[in-house]
Amino acid sequence: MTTPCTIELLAQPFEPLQALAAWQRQLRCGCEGPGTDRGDASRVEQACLPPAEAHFIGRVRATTASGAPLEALELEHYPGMTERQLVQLAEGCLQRHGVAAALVVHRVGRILPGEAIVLVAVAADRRGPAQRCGQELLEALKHEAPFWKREWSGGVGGWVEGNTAW
Amino acid sequence: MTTPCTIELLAQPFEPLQALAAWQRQLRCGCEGPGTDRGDASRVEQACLPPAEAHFIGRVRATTASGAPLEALELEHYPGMTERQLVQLAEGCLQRHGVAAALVVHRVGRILPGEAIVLVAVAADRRGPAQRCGQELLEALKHEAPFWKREWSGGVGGWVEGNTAW
Amino acid sequence: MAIQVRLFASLRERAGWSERLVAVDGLPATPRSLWRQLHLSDGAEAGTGRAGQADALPQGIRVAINQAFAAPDTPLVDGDELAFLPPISGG
Amino acid sequence: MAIQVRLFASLRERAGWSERLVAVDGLPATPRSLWRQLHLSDGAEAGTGRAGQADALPQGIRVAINQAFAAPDTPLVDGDELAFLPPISGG
Repeated sequence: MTTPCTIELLAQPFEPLQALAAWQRQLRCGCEGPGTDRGDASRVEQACLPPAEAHFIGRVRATTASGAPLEALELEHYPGMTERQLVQLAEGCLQRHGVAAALVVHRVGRILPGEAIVLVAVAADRRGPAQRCGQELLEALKHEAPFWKREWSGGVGGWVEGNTAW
Repeated sequence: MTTPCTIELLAQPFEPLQALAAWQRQLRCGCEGPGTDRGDASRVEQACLPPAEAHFIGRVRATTASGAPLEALELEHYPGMTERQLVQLAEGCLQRHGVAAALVVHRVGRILPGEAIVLVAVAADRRGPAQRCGQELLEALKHEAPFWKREWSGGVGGWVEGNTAW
Repeated sequence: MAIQVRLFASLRERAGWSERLVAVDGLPATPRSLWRQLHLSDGAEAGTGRAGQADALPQGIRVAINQAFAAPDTPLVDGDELAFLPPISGG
Repeated sequence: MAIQVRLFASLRERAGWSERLVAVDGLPATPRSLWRQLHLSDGAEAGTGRAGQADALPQGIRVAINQAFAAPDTPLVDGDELAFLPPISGG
């Protein structure tokens, strides 16, 4: 069986669609029982992906909050606590919405404009819980997981206090 | 420039993550101006993907609405009107939410359990509009685009009247 | 005038046809009057037992004229494509 | 007793250090009392001008004990890891 929550903090750029593909493979693996018929394996695997999947990808903007060209975003975190918080937030969200599985991938360190900074994916039996859980988890990690953004522009770094409005 | 709304009706199985990758390539292409510096091209392309992207994938369940094993789903549509309606629904949704681009991929014909039946993706400047527009567009196409589902189980086909609750 | 009438899904199966060119004599013709003229309620489970309602356009059925949703009392003109749509279930 | 104190982001930069083992004599020690003891409001733009508030824990600052959020008046015990967290901006 796979864990329902997968949390990844990455110091290097990642490709969200590849991360989703790896997560889907993991979800399918959890379904393969010992009695799986060889010839029917691919169909059994397919049928095991939950009926509803909601994703969100966040990318770094090309400008700072004040509109200046952004050179890079620097993302500080609290090693240990950040991972722990993300797991807790995801597990709480899964239980509240009765959802099958969740994936959170989050960048740390130096991130360039256009690079993906966050990916949240939720797999569920129905579209409502999948979408609601995905939204709630994204808001939760933006406000409850210890991450701090610093915008670098013109060689000067400025800490971002708080998030943009939903 | 790319069209902000991409609508595809497919009679064959499709891989949602591949469809998303193709859509992202299309979104990037729309940004390449004639003055693009050769050496900086990949970074310029990256930066052109909007900061927020919301996706939804719907797959065919393994059972009918009444809980019997599902052999296949048959999806009838109104060729011409269905495409037209999807474009109208997507364009209205984009305008209401001030969103950059939307993708709708929908299967027609015979669909097996586990296969993707619908993919909705929205790219926007902010997470709120991306998520809200994606949800609204999914509900709109479920209720306002002429599609009719027939569940096949035990060799008998039954029309599905209405949708599952959100 | 001639109206191209199309039926879908359960309506198509109940009627036994999917597309038909219908000649209309009396005016004004509307989706509602064509539903009656073609006896499209025949075989429906609901409404058939009550006098005067046998040929009424059932509540869940929607109408499209020239591939756009339209009201059941919209006047039809020669060459229109009229479709009767059972409850939608997409996505 | 000894408390491991950690600072992050703007707090770390303002104080000029990120991690420090702090010996505490008087009891009971709390995150609030350590904030005062370590003069962590020094250099802050807000609140420094008002008498009696100079060392108060500012509103936006959150506290974690042993890597879990905690109230500023939670009693600390020997060996605790205490962190002061400026306003979060993730995702």
